[in-house]
Amino acid sequence: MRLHEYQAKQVFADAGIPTPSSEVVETADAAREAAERIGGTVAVKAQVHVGGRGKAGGIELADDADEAHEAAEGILGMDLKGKHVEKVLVEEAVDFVDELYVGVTTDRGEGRAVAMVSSEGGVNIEEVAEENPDAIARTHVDPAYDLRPFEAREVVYGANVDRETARDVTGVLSTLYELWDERDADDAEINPLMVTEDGGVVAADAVFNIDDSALYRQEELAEMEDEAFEDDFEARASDAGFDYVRLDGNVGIIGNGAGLVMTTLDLVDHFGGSPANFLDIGGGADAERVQAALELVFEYENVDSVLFNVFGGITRCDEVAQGINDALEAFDELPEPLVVRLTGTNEEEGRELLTDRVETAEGLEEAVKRTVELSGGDGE
Amino acid sequence: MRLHEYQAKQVFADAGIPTPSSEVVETADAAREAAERIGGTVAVKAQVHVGGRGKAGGIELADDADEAHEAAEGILGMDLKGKHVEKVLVEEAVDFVDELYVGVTTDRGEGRAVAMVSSEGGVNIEEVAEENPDAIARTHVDPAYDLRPFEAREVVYGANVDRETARDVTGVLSTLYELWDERDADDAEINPLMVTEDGGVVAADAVFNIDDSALYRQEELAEMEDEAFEDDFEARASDAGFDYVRLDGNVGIIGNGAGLVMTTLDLVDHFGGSPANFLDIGGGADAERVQAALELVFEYENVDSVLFNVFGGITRCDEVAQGINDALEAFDELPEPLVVRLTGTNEEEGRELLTDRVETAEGLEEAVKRTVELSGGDGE
Amino acid sequence: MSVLVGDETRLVVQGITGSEGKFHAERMQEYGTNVVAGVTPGRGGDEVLGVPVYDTVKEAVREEDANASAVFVPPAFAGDAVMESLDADIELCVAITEGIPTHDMVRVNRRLDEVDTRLVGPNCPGVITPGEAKIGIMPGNIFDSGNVGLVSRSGTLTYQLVDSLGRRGVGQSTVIGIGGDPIIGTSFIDSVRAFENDEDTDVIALVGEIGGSDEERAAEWIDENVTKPVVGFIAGRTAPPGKRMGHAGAIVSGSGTGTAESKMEALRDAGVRVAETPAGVADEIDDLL
Amino acid sequence: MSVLVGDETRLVVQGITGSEGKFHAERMQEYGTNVVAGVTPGRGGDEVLGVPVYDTVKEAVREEDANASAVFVPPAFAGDAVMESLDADIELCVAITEGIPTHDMVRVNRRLDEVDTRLVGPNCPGVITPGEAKIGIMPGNIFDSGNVGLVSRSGTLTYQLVDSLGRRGVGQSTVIGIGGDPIIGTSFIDSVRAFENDEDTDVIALVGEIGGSDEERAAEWIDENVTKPVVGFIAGRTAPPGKRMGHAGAIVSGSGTGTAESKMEALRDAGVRVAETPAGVADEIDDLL
Repeated sequence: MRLHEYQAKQVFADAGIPTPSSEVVETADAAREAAERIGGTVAVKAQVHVGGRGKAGGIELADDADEAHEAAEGILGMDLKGKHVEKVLVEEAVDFVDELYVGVTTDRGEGRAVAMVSSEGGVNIEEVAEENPDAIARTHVDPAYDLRPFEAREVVYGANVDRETARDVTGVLSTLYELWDERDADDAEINPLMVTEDGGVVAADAVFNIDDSALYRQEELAEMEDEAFEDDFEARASDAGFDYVRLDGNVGIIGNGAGLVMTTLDLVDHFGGSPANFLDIGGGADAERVQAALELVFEYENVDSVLFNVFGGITRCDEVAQGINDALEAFDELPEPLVVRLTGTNEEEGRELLTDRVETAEGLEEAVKRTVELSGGDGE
Repeated sequence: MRLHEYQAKQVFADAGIPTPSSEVVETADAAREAAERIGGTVAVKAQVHVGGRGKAGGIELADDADEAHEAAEGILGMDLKGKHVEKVLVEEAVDFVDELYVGVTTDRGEGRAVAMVSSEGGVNIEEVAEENPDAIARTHVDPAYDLRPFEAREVVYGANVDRETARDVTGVLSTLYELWDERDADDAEINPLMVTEDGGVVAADAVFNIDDSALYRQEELAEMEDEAFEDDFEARASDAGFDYVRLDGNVGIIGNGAGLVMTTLDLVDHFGGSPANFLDIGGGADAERVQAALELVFEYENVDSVLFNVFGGITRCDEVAQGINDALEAFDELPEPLVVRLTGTNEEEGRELLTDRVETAEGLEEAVKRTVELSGGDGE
Repeated sequence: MSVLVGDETRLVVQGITGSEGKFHAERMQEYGTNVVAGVTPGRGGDEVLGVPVYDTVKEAVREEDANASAVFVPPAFAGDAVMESLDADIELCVAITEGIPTHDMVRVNRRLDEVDTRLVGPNCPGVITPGEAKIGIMPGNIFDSGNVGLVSRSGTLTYQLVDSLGRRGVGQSTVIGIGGDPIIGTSFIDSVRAFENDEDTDVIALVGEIGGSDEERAAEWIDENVTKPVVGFIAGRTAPPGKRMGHAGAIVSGSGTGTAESKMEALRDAGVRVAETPAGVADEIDDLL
Repeated sequence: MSVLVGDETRLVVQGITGSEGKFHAERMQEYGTNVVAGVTPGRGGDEVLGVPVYDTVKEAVREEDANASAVFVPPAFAGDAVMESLDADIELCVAITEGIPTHDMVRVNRRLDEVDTRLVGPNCPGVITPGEAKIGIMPGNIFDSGNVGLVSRSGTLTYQLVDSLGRRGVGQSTVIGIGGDPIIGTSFIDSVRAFENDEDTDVIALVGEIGGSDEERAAEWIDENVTKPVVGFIAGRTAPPGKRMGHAGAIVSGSGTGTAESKMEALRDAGVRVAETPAGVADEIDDLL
């Protein structure tokens, strides 16, 4: 789960990291009022999960409340790299003399956290890592000891942070690690951490991604989850317990198992179609789950055809077919054509059970080609 | 720092460990009222730091409020193994079917915590350890991972705790470890942990000793410190930054360095005297500290003579002598004779500086003998 | 010879009294795996499926000489269950559970450095040596004994490939599902090394997916160490960056690391035959045999 | 030859800009110790007592080839300072600081298992090889070069004994103050082993005190391994149970473990000559030489 900037900043501020004063609003009028309360120059920032918001026009500076109103009017409702902007953060503009990057993320390869500081803040840190790796100081954190103060210092002094700022940056890095550790974070990053004229620091942006598997023990963060979803479909899929990702194409895809569904998407693309979604229905395929999956996929207006691709293993294909049949009873008429492909244990019994409300296919490639055809593609 | 039972129980209860309802009181009348509020049979328990309170008459059961009044009257003000009882805990008497020991303590030899459960609760656990070591299950806790749930279970099942009680006991053990870990405890123990008829558990006693060196980061516990002192002398010594222990004899002892002071006590005993205290004045010996130390030692009514025994190392003996001379100016008359023995760097210069308000001695044995003589002993 | 599991396996099933654990313990018994014990805290002394249940893994090791474990414990407790196997000197621990918090796996991963246990998974279908034994949840009936060593991050995609191989009459020496989580025990390299050293394996199939760089590292290792032919497949070529594709580990970072392209290129550079479709994988393997 | 410190010592002083650190760094320089650097975070680039100050120990090791460290850092930060030395591959770390929380030392102690550094202390006067070098706070002037290897949990009691020896014309090969805390790095056994192997040491003096069982363990080890004569002394015979006698580690438990009697008996059983008074220690040693 990825928190919005304003949510992440609240968590960081509660942990003692200095953040600019700010308010999150959903209308231009509210943005004006917020700007008045904050006073001075403010930044108006789109609250959507995309990188490079600034370059894409999602961040504007406003010298007064009227300008803030105008900026919010422009940003609210805009489509930013495919994301609809529903909220903006109105935030005190900070005078700064330097920008740093400070972050703690999970390094999958090492299986532990990596704590990083770079003197080149305010730009894409992964680009810095590629182009000027020496500009980033880092240490992998041994979970047996957590981030020890001397390690935080080694990173901060290793990044050549100024002497008068080093102590504050060390504090911020240690706090980010604690947040990573205690809140089950994947990433806890500040970019840029602004250095002010007096040597102090302020978090001008905030990234806080939480491990979905750990939300059950992160109540406070889990409560922020609904607000963090930017897509109603994804929110509903999450409630239903599906792994779901919405895409731009028109071929709806339901399957069991992440690898098989990903492969199905790839094949749709391979045969000239365009996937409308990823939906992993998970283990089992009873009528209720099948029905919920079909409703979710059909409801997306892009969809022109749907492929239901299941490998029957421990759950036999005839059981899955029964689940599909039962689920189809909930539909008077299928909104778009549905192709079902069952392989694995008892696949023939399964295919025989299926009614002619659906098309069936034996091979995976064959099923994909047919679904692509039905979507208007050529299936080759 | 050792918390009183009632303080420890509060901490344990706050952490979720079941404890009986109770109130701590300082008068028999208050004990009566507390017993009325609690209802039913209550235990009236002396709040002093001695083992075997029960056998020594420091714990009485009372069937009603009048009996509680009577019991409190008997216990309050009594001398329990040399400790004056100023508070009693009036506590709901718990019906139990079994008594366990559950504890987490620091094992110095291993340099880590040891978590223990024994089915033989309610008796001295160190005696159990000697006489029937198999009755105690234990595990050393690797600080890299803290007490993992499976380790807690191994200990609990290893102690043959009943199936229906095991989960609760595992929870209590895990909580005690967390308290040990988070509160800088030396020991966190419950003996007995009573098992009730329905298989639940209740902490009938509570021991919680905190590392003195860590009190600076344990604010909540540090606030309990004043109440935890049972000796006004020890409280004052702690404020002055001395290591001080009050003893029963009549030879006051002040020195620098724990080992040297302990050795001085041993020599006093060796030469037929009886030490009145241990006082390590620590590094440096300026007038202010010397004066505070002398006042503390003289004030104890037992004291008949005092030995001031300092090894001058980095701090030279002449500097120490000057500190002593300056300190003595605060005394019109010394209440009891004072013997000063200075050895080490510049010892002769030091001894020459001292005035005849004090006796001086060159050798350690000679100084001890003389002080013992002055206390009325024979010094042999 | 076989990789990881076989006749010498003496399995303890952690969570054997749960519905999943019991169901799959029975399937494993049917397949021929020697299940010697189960563990469920508080159920010690019971008997399930003809094997004794213990409160702790150490007891199962002490009493039944268990040398392997399968973890069917809910995600909140599964990290600890794995730790328990590690501390009980289990040789092979297969963690089936999906959804173990990453931070729990960070601790497990640290502990793995200190012990001799091999961990497979978590969030994996397990390990099977067709015709001998399986530890996991794979449908045993779809596998055939043969000479292809297959390692995969995915469950049903593996079954799909095994099915495709089966239709061509090609069997497997051992199939290892290493799991779809970001932090796992046995890696591609570990698995490929085992296959390289396994005399029953003639062709190695490596089935990866987007996210992380385990495939890239494996490619480098293969280039330097592997003599047997390797066929590769990567799922997720069409996955958008920043989106988790079902598996917790299947995510291309916002900046574009962990892409299918990067992995396919690395594998090809290492001399691996990379197929574009599951059928293509089976064809390549068929071609090599 | 000498034990632990000598001409090859290249010392970094952690906390060199503090008053204690600076004072004793200068005393060590005067005594002949090769102080090559200091460390104080935020003071990197400064110079103190003619040596460069660095922000981190790793820098001091990299730039000045430091191989030993002395920790003069306030107790709240000293555990971390020791950790820093451990992670910087320092060979010998001497922690002077008194009052490090026990739990910080539990972590340090765990880390010590994983690294090659020898830790002396904390809460100790340090290590001195008279006439060569010292790391610590001992008054150098009271020591004389000789052939007694002395190890002690106490500071001023050590000085008292050294003074007593000096008055009899007896010098020391090396004196090790292992510290008065409950959890320390170098133990009596470690020290006695070093003296047993040190050709400059003819007699070993072991000065213990109440609390813990390090003396008892050392006695057992001496019985089995030591060929040189050992003289022992235990402070705290009159200490009441349950009371901390100055040192955090000097406490007889409520149930009576860690008593002076137990330690004296164990040492005597191991053939150690146990004296009742400091003068008695000096007499025994004098007698042996």
